[in-house]
Amino acid sequence: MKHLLLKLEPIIWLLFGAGLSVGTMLLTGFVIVVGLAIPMGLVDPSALAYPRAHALASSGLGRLVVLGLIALPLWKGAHHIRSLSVDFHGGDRDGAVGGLLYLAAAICSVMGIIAVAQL
Amino acid sequence: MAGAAHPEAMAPPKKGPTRTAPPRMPESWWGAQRIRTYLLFGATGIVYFVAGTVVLKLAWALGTGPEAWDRALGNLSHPLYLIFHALTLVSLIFVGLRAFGTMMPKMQPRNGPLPVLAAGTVKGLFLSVWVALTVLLGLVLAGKIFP
Amino acid sequence: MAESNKRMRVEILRFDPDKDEVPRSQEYEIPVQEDWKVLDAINYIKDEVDPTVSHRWSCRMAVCGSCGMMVNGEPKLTCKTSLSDYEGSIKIEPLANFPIVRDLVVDMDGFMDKFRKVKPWIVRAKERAEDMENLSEKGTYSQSPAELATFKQFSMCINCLLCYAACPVIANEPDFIGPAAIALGHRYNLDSRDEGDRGRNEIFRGEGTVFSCSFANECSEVCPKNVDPAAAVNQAKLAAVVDWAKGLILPREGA
Amino acid sequence: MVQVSRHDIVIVGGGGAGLRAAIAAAEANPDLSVALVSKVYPMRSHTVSAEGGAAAIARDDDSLELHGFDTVKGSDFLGDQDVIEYFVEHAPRELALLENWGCPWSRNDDGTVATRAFGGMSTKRTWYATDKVGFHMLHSLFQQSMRYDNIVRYDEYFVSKLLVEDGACQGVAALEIRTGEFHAILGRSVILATGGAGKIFPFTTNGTIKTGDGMALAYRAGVALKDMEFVQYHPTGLPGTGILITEAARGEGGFLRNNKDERFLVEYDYGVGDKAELGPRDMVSRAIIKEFEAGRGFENRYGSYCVVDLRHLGEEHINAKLPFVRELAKTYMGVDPVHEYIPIRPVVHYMMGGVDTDINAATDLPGLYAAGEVACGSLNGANRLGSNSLTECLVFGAVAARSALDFARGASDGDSARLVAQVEEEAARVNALRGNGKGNEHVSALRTEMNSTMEAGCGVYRHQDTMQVAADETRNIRQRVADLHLKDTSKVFNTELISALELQNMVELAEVLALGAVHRKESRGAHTCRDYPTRDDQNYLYHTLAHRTEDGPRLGRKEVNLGHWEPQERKY
Ligand SMILES: Cc1cc2nc3c(=O)[nH]c(=O)nc-3n(C[C@H](O)[C@H](O)[C@H](O)COP(=O)(O)OP(=O)(O)OC[C@H]3O[C@@H](n4cnc5c(N)ncnc54)[C@H](O)[C@@H]3O)c2cc1C
Ligand code: SF4
Ligand code: F3S
Ligand code: FES
Repeated sequence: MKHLLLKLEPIIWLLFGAGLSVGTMLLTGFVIVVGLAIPMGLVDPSALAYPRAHALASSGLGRLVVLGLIALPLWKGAHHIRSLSVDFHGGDRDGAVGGLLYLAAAICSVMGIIAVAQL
Repeated sequence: MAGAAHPEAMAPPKKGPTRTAPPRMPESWWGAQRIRTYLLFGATGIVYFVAGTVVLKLAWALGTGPEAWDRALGNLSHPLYLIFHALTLVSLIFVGLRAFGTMMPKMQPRNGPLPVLAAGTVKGLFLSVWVALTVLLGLVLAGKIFP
Repeated sequence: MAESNKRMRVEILRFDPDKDEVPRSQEYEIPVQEDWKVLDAINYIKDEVDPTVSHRWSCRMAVCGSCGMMVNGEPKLTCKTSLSDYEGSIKIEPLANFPIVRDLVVDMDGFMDKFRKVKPWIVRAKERAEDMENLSEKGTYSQSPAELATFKQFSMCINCLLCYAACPVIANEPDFIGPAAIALGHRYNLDSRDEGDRGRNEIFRGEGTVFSCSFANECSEVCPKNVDPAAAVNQAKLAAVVDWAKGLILPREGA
Repeated sequence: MVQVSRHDIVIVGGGGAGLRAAIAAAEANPDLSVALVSKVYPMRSHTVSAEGGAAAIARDDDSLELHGFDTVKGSDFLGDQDVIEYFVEHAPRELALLENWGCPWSRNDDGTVATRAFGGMSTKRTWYATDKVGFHMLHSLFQQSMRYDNIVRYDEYFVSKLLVEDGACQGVAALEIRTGEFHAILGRSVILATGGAGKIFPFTTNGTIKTGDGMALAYRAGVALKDMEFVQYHPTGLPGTGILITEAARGEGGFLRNNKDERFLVEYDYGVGDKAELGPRDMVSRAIIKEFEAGRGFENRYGSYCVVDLRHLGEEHINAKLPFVRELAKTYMGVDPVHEYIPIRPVVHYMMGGVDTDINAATDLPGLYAAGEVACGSLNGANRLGSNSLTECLVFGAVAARSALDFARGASDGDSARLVAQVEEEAARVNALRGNGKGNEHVSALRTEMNSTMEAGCGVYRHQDTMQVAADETRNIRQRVADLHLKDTSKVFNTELISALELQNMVELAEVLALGAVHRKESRGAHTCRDYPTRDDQNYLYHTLAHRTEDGPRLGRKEVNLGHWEPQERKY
C-alpha cells in the first residue's frame, strides 16, 4: 500500500493543493450563503428555489463549480487527516490510513461526478 | 521532552557502534503555540472532508428532484448543521489566511518562466482573488446577480 | 572584568551508555555573565564544575553548525542564543528526533546518509574537459547575479540540524529526507550551472519523499540562518510534480 | 582491540586543504582508496569561518607579477619566492575549479566572478561569496567530495600519532571519538591538513578545534617546525569573543576610528587618503596598539578597543556585501553597523609557521606531506596577506595529493604487525590518560595558564624580557602537562580526553613559538620587537627551524628561497 501511495503521491498532492487553494476559495462563499445566511433567514431562500438552483448548477460552469465544491475539499481533507495521523505517531500505519482515506475521497468524488452528471 | 519519537527517526541505517538512547520528541511538539496552530491546521481536514460530503448530498438531492432539494435545503436549518457551517467558515478563514498568506508566497517557483514576486505581492494577490470569488459566488447564490 | 553576581540553575540531560540505562538530568548552579551565550554556560560547567559533560562546539560564531541543542524544549544554536533570554533556570537537552550518543551529543549518521542521497554537487551532462564551450577563457561558467539569487538563500545552510529537531513529521517518518537535505538538493536544482534536476526530482518523489512534508513550517521557524527550508521543500514538491507531469506527456530519452 | 584499515593515501583533516587533497587524489584514480580522517565532521572545520575572500588574479589590470610581488612584500621578504610564483600561477585555476563545483561566488552584472580589494593587495583580486567565503568554499568542497566513492571518511576520529616505520610515514593512529577505540589507519603516504593553532592564545578568531594537532604530530615524528614565531594578529576582532570582523569590512570602504573619532590610520606612513585602511594586518594591528598606548582607545570590561565605522557605506551596501558582519555585530556585540560603530581589537588569527614543507608539499619525512595552515611552505613568510591562505589550501592541497600519489606509487605496504604494535602502544598511553585521577594538573587551568603566558610574552609587540619569561614558562607548562588529572572515565565521546590530548599538543607548540621568538632579534612582519625595531637581513634572513628533543626544541635555520624580487624596505 505504502508503495502504491508513493507512486500516486504527485496526483494526491495536486488534488490536495487544489483543495487547499481553489477549494477554500469556492467553499467560502458557498458556506456563507447556503450554509449560514439562507438557513438563518438572512437571505430570501427563494434565491435557491429549485428551478433557479437547478438552472445555475446544470450550466456548464455550474457543473464544474459543484464538482469542485464536492471533490476538492474531500481531497484536501483526506490528505490533511492522513498527515494528522502521522503526527500522532502514525508513521507505521500510514499506508493503511492513507489508503482508506484516499479510497473514501475517491468514492465520494466518483459519486460527485455521478451527481453532477444527473443534473 | 514529551513522549518518544519514532525509534528510527533519523537513525543510521545500521546499528550504531555504541548504544544510543532513542530519539525523543521535543516538548514543544504539542506544548508550543506554533505546533498547536499547525496541528489545528491539519485538523481542518476533518471539517473539509465533511463539508465535501455535505455538498455531495445537496448535489445529489438537486439531481433527484424538487422535493428532495427542498428537504435537503430545509435540513440545513438544523442547529447541528448551523454549528457545523459556522465551524467550517472559521476553518476556511484560518486555512485561507495560512495558505494564501504564508504558504503560497513560499511556493513560488524560483527558476520558472514567471517572475519571482515579493512575498507581500503574492499574498495580496491570492487574498484578493479569494475575497473577489467569495463575493461573486455569494451574490450569485443569494440571487443578487444572475436572477 | 566586571563580575556580575547573577546565578542561574542549569539543568543538563546526561546520558553515558557505559553507565546509564536511560538518560537522566543533572542540575548545576553557576554564576553567569550578562553577555554570555548558552554555550558559555555549558563551557563554564565543563571547565569549572564538571568536566564529564560532553557536547560539540567549535566556531562559537554561528557558522560551523555543531552546537545545536534543545534549550527549554526549543531547538537552538547555543552559541547564538543569549543566556539573558532566560530567567532563573534553563534546561539543556540534546537535539530531539536524533538518537543520543552521549549527554548533549547526538548521532548524525542518519542525516549524513540523507545528505548524500540528494546528490549535492553540480551535475553536468558532459565532463568538464568536453564542456569547454560553456566555460569562459578563465574556466568559469557565466552566472548572472539574478541567477545566483535564485538559489543563494538555500546555500546558506550550516547543517546544524535544528530543523530536523523541530519538524513534527520527521519524528514519525524515519525515511523522510527532511528539510536541510531537501533544501540542499533543491539548491542545486536551482543553480543555473546544474543539469541534474531530473535525477534529484526522482529522488524527491521516491522513498523518503518530499511529499511527507506537511508544511508545518517549523523548520523555517527555528532555522538560525534564514535558509527557509520550508520554502525549499515545498518548491521542490511543486518542481517534482511538474517534472512528473512532463514525464507523462513527453516520453524521455534514455528513460 | 585495534581495528586496522588500509588505504593508499591517508589525509588527516577535512578542512579546505584536506578536502581539496582528497578530491585531487580521488579524481586522479578511481581505483585508489583515500582515507579522510577528521576530528570533526568536515563541514565543521574551521575553514568554515573564513569571511573575506580568496585571492587569485581575475582582472585584466592584474598580473602574476603583481600578485607575486604583493605576496613577497607582504611576507616581509621571508616568503620563498619559488613557492610564491607557483602559487600565484596556479591560484586562478583552483578558484575556477571551485566555481565549476558550485561555489556561489558573487558575480558582476555580466556574469563573471566579482573581486574585491583586500589589505596589502595592490588591486581587486580577492574572489568572494558575500562575506562567507570560507563557509561556501568548505561546503562546496565537502559536497563535491561526496561524489567520489573512493573517499572513505572517518568522521570524528582524533589522530594522535603518526606511524613511522623504516624511515617513512605509513599511517596514523586514530581514536574513534564515538567508541573510544583506537584504529590503525594505514596508507602508503599521509597528508597532514589539520589547520592552525590559534587556541594557544586567549583571544583568537580561531575555533576551539584549532589546536595545532598536525604540527605537534609532525614535530613528535621528528619533522621540523618552521617559522613558528610568526603569529598573525588580525586587527579587527570583537573584544571578548575574538570573533572576526573580516578585512573586507575595510576592503569595502570601512574606516577605523579611535576615541577622538579620528581615522587614525591616515596618520601612519603607509597608504594615502582613501586607502589608509588597506594596510597589511601586522601594520594595522600595531597602529591600533599604539592608539591604545596613547590613550586614544575606548575602554570596556575586556580592555581597550577601537572601532570600525561602516555607517557611510549605507544599509544597502552593507546588506549586499557584508551581511554576515552585520549579523555577527548584532548577535555578539549588540550593535547594528548601519547606525553604530563596531568595537574591535587585534586578536590572534593565523599561524604563518608550521610543518616545514617544500614546494611539493613534502616534509623531510618520506611519505609525509602537509598542506594548508598546518604547513609552512613558505608562502606567507613573516606575514600572510589576507585572502591568500584559502587559495593556499586549494593550490597546495592539490600539490600534496599529487606528491603523495607519486610517492604511494613507488612505496610498498608497510609491515602491518609493527605498525599495529605502535598503535597498541599509543592506545595504552591514551587509555592510561583517560579518567586518570592521579594527576595534579587540570586541563582548563593549565590551558588558561598557557594562554595568558603567550598573550603576555608573544603579543603584537614583543620584548626580549617578556619573551624569555614566556619561553621559560611554556617549558615548565610542557613538563607539567604529563601530570594531568582527568575525571571522565567513559569511553564514549569523552571530550575531556580529547581536550587533554589537544592541550598536550598545544604546549609543545607554545614552547617552540616562544623560543623561536626570543631568538629572532629583529622586527620582521608579524614579529615586532620593541628592543629590535628594524628588520635585520644581514643576520636573520632565514627560516627558523625547530626539531624536537627531550629537553625542548633545538633551533636551526633554513635558507630563504630568494628569486627576482630583491629585499627592500617594506612600505605601503
Ligand atoms: C575567522 C577566520 C577568518 C579567515 N578569513 C580568511 C579569509 O578571508 N581569507 C583567507 O584566505 N583566509 C582566511 N582565514 C584563514 C583560513 O581560513 C585558514 O587558514 C584555512 O581555512 C585553513 O584551512 P585548513 O584546511 O588548513 O584547516 P582547517 O579548516 O582548520 O581544518 C582542519 C581540519 O583538520 C582536522 N583535524 C585537526 N586536528 C586533527 C586531529 N588531531 N585528528 C584528526 N583531524 C584533525 C579538523 O577536524 C579539520 O577538519 C581565516 C581564518 C579565520 C580563523
Ligand atoms: S536549514 Fe537551517 S535549521 Fe536546517 S540545518 Fe540548515 S541552517 Fe540548520
Ligand atoms: S517542519 Fe517539516 S513538515 Fe515540512 S515545512 Fe518543515 S519539513
Ligand atoms: S559553535 Fe559553531 S555554530 Fe555554534
